[in-house]
Amino acid sequence: MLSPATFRPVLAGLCLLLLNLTACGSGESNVVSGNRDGILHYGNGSEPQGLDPHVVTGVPENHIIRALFEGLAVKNPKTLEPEPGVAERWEFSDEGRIITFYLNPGARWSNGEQVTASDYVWSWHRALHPETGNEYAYMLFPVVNAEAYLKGQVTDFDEVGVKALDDTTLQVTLNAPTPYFIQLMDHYSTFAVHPETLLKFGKMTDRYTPWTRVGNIVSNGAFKLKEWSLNRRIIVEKSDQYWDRDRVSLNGVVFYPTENVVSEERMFRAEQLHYTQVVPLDKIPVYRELPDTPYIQAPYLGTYYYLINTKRPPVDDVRVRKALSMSLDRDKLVRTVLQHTAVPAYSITPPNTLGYYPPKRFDFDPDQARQLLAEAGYPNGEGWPGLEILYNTQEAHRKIAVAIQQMWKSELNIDVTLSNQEWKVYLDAVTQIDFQVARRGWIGDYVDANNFLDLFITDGGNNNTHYSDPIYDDLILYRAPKAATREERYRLFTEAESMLMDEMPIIPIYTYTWKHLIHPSVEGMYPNLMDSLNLKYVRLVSDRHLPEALR
Amino acid sequence: MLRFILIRLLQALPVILVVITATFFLVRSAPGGPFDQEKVVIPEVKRALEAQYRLDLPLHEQYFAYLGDLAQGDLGPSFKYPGRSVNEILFSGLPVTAELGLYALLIALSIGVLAGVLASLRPNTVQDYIPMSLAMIGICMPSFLLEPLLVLVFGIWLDWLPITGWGDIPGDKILPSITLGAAYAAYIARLSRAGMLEILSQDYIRTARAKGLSEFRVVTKHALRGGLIPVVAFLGPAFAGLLAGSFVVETIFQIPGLGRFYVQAAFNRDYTMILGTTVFLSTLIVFFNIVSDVVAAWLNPRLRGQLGGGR
Amino acid sequence: MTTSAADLLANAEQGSSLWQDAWLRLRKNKLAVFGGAVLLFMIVIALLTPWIAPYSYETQNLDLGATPPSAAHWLGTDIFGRDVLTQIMYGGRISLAVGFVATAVALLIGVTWGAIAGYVGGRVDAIMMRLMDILYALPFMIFIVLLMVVFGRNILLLFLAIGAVEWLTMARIMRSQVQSLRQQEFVEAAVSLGLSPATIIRRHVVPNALGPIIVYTTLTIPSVMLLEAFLSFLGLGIQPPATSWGLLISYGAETMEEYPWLLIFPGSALTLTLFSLNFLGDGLRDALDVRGSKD
Amino acid sequence: MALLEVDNLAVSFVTRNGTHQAVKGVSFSVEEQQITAIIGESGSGKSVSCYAMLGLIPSPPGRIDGGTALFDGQELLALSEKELREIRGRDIAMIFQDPMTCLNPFMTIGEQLIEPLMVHKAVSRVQAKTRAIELLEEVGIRSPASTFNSYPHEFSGGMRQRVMIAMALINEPRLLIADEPTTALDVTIQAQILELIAELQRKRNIGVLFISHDLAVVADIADQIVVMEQGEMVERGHPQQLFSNPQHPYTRKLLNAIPSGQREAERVSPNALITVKGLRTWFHPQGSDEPVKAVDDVSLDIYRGEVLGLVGESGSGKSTLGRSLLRLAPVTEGSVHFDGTDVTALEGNPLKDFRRRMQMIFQDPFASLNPRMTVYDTLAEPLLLHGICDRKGLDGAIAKLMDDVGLARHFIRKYPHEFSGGQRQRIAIGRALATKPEFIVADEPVSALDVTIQAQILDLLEALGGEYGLTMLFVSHDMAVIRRIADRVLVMYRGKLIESGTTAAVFENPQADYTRSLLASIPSGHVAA
Repeated sequence: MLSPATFRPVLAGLCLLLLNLTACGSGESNVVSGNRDGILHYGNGSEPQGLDPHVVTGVPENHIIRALFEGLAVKNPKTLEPEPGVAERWEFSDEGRIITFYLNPGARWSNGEQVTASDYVWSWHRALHPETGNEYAYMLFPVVNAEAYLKGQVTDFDEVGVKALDDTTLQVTLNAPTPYFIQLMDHYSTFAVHPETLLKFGKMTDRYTPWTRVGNIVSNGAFKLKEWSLNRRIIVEKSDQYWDRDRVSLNGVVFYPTENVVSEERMFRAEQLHYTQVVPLDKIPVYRELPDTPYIQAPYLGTYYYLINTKRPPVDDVRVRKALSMSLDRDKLVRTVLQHTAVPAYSITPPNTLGYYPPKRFDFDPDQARQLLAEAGYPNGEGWPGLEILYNTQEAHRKIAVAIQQMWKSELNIDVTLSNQEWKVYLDAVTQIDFQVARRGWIGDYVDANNFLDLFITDGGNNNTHYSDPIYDDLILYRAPKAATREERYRLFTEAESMLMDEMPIIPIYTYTWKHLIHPSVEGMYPNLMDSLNLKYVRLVSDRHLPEALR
Repeated sequence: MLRFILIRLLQALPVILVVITATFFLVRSAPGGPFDQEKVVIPEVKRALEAQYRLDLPLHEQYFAYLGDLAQGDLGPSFKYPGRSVNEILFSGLPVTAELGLYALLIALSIGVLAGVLASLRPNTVQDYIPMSLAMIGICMPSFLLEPLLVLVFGIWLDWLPITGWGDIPGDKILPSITLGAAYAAYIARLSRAGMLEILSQDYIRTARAKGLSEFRVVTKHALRGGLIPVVAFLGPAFAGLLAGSFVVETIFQIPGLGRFYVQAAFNRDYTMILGTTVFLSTLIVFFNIVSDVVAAWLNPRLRGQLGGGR
Repeated sequence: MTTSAADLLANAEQGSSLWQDAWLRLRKNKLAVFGGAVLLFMIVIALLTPWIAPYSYETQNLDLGATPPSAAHWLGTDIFGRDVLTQIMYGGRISLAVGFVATAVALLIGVTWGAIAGYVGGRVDAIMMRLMDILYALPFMIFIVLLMVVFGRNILLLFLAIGAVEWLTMARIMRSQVQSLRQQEFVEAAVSLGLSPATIIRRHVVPNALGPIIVYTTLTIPSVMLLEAFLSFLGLGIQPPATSWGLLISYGAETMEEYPWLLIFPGSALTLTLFSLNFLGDGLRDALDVRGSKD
Repeated sequence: MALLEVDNLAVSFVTRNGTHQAVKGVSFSVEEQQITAIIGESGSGKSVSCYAMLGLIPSPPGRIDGGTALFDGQELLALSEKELREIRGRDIAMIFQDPMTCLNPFMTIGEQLIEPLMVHKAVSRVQAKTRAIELLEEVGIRSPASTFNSYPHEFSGGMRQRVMIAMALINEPRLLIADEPTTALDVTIQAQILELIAELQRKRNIGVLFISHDLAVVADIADQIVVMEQGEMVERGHPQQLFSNPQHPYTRKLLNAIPSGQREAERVSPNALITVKGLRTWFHPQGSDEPVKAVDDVSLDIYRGEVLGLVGESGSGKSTLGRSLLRLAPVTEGSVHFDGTDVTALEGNPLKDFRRRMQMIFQDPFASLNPRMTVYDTLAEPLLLHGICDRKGLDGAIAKLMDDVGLARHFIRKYPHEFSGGQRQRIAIGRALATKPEFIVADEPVSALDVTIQAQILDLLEALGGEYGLTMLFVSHDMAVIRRIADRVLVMYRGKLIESGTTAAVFENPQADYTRSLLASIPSGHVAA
């Protein structure tokens, strides 16, 4: 009575298990079926927080949102120069303080309605509304009264410098000429959303309504949302309403939340992905040696550096800071630990930021470093009170910190300890400036040196070093924006950056590169400084395969 | 029986309440908040965000408001995934994780019981040492080591099995289930070996042999029932443990289950999500403990009488 | 009729004290001796590491990078060009310390708690068990992560946190042992002699519950080491460049295709230790079971 | 030809600690339709020899070294495991000592009952069930059809033994091996089971091999008796012959050890040391609202210097009564005055003080000694605890205790498991005496011991009682033992006292029916001796 009854469900379960688990054979890979059907399988790093352009922050979100929506102007993936998006053209007036966007009358929402200038006014109202809590609201701060409105100093949105002159004409008034403003139109926080759709599910400023779900969402990009399985995949399909649909080659894209980089690489090798978000560092040498390698690496608009708390001994002494910086063999670091996946950096702004090259004020010079340290009172490390490097838990940060720790030990004979903290604790410490040395990375929001240099204005939110110099502030905040020419502006930037590096509140370490594995069947992905991908240019070609050595 | 279960359930309520309270205040005392970003957030924006999520209220008011929502089954909105409620996230992941846990458990059971019983039949011989050594390896092998090994061998070198996904490609459920089940298989093997050894030394086994029963029948009909009761008692906690412990496996195999949220939520300071998963998991743990206690008691005729249900 | 103590002891037949006896039996168990020897070896190595390690612990040779085993580096080098053998030796210090200390914490709390709950019974037992239910119901992974997050990390706290999680099962086992021992007549005899409950637990109950406790202890040590590795992996454990076997394994696992020796050697060290522990534990249990050995 | 002819059987066990010869060339036979009894104390090898020939000892460590065992002309020792299996349960069936542990608690009675039939004979389940119910009725189970689906735990020990017997007989075996089938049972039940076995043997004409440690039990029913000692057969013969003219000294020793005689009521001075009034000890089992009234309204006096016998069957509450007097069981109601003080209300130090004055000797010396403490530690504990002596005098005090209980002093560093049962009971007695108590509860102190040892321990208790001036409550289920040692006797039945009086009065002129049935069930072997 007991025995069969007890074991029957177990047996049944086992049978079910066998049925469900086996049915073996790997079948057709995603790449093969994708190439046939025009579906791109895209490793997207992680599950997006959401798809609301005014709510989310982050890179994975960016990829999906920019597939679903389109800004007034988009970046050309080869040159990063602006090209028409929703706006077919734009004009500057009042010495560049007023921009008039002429919207493409053919621009359509995915429900067939026209994208109008008043949609933009409504959307920017939402993006700047104090109750929305848009963390990227500052993207619109060049607009007159935008910042004041967000901070509640201006309560009437009509006073903000954005007007719909008619259905297709949008006029934007800026505080000052802002050369990079057009670039910002490709950032999702400046995108338009469909007002009626949002209002159907809640107030304008609500953060969490289901308006972005499949079936609800109305967007204006080359693709529209087809499936959103949490933590599994997001599928977008080609939109038949998109104004430039003839240029779109892909029938759809599948975004995978590939959190684990090692797994992502394996998926790529098994032809489950066309494209990986990153490449595990240890795999890079192997990939590099392949003929026709799918590994692509290119400079990225970002700098990896160590923050220094300039008020805490021993690093309150500029000589110590310089000694630390000069004793770092960046070339060696890049060659070994980083496997040539970075470029040594000697300043904060990445080289060739729209033609701007930062000054190089120092070099690897251990002798001078030792001398500086001795001058600061620690000859050959004697009397060194100790130093702690703070970094957030991540393999890459660990490796760099471990290597740097040893470099300082061997070059300067000083003891350095490491403190790795989980993300939020690390953020808390960095924000409170409660550290001696902390790792930091900055990825540009737009291609302009200003985006890097204005980090270090006095009490800047992302300064985090106690660095403060009124002359520097004046250069960045007042003199550079008023510069008449690009050359003049860049000269002022160079001046400021030289001052910064002479005080050394940060130790620049390297300039980022981005690394992807891209299947040979993918065409139309171009390397650029922003790692900016416009899916409407991407094409899939059949009958191309991964190198034999990989399989 | 019913009364026994009811009493156990009632006892569970304060337990869960304490768990919620402890977690609530523990989470809140952690440094950093849900809206801290690498690029600093403008104070006005941060205030607006906190207002949207009731974080501007005094802590005790937040606590009671949370309990009020919880009483109505509402775990609140996720901080990390705006637009998703915690309920929604949990229930989208639960079926997958439950399925994964079930397979892992079935694998663990079939391998574990088989190995344990085989070992118990010839204690201190090769037939004992080999499965038990394997079990020891299973216990010692962390899943983040077992997984790459399995993937490398079966997924890459042999190319037999898919290495990621869940239900996308036939066979993609095998590796994660084995990876997750391995440690439990090992525990079950040890448990069933011990249980069987205990039972096999009982007098009634001698009685069964004296009746002229074949060894197979002695083991399957007379010894297994009693010998596997410890295993049954272990299944409840094990299943709850599988659900809670699927984090590594789910991340590595890109499985859209619950496990990926647990640890991430703590790192993200996604308060509602942490609380939601804690409440959900504690309830599961308590529930499965009760279930396995009841089943184990029910399997034992002596205890079944005590449960009051009769036969 | 007075007999001096010396007399008495001199006349005493070659008696066997519990531990002496256990030791004799243990020595006959080859596997247990092997396990004990390996473990001892590991511990000695761990203790002596700062003096006998072939290389300095921190010395890197970035340009050398990861190399397979060679005459200069018997077990190869890692990506920083550090000697793997040295890393394993230093890692062993942490792993063994975490394993033993956290398990000791778990043992201490668990055995005390379980013994009291099981012996006193009644309302005290009910309250203690409810408390355990609560801790059981806490999803412990989140719990530990939160603990580490809230209180910051140091290695002592790590020991405590892990011990605090692992003692629960220990307490359960102890409690059920004590409950059955409590029914035994020798405990009743102790009561009738007028011994206090604390003395009874200490002298009569705990020593007789050692067997299952030892076995569970040998199971706890591996899980503690793995937990440490997992926490370190999440960045909640020990601080680099300090390392542990679990951490070495988890790094090694990521590069197992490129640098298999980074996985194989730490993995072997851990596995060997845990096997030894297991053999020793089983052997100890058998050796301490004075009753079983007679028949 | 004999049904079973065992010749020169030798069995040994090979363990880590060396080879132990359990059976050293034993020969005996069982004739058809007769009962052969093997008598011996624990460790004599009597069970091992029977199990060995049926392949029921685990091998290794067990090993058959030699000899033959012809069953119905067939050499059992040469059979394969499969062939032996055919015989087991079909031609040769077994009953074991402890019916509590020999039935599978996870299977219904019926399922276990029909199993041998289903395995060995081609019968349908329905037929098997019919047969099983018939048999259950035959062995005296009431309403067998409804009990068919019950689990073992729902039965008392006696009933389970009946089920075991039915199970053994279901295939109509030709030989029944009964291994101490009555030892674990109460006396009245014991008599019934013996009678049942004898009756079934006569009715079915089967051979029975009856293994027992109790000469008195088998005296009535056996046709032949084999006496074994330490793996060797020392004597065999007909019961009459054996009882009247034992040849081997060991047999004589066994016979002498059967408790006999009656103590003379010498000094019953009506000076009560303990006065119990309206004592109730009730237990509340979990999940049940009905309390178990283990001791229900008992009043009694225990006089200074007497040995008061307390008889009753298992479950009568006699042990609980003893424990209640010592505050080892929680008293629900009533009072226990010890030397004028009500001990039920004592706590803390006063209680500890009284604990010194009253001690207990337990039934099972294997369970009542802490297996992980040496004799020295065991004896030292009470001495130090109550300050009977200081550290300096400790060795001397322990040596004296060892002498008193008849243990060689050189055993002092040994552990309980290294002693035999009798020696352990001596240690336990020593521990009880260590506190120099005035009152001792002896709870079945000899019932777990072999008969020869029983006699020694009883002698010891008697002697020490005099020397230490003890008052004793002697709890036992064994009437013969009680008669031998007690001055007065109390009979307990279902929590209540139903009879009391001097030993002579109770034994010669019992008042209650229950007492009479107790007396009637004493195996006649005792009387014969």
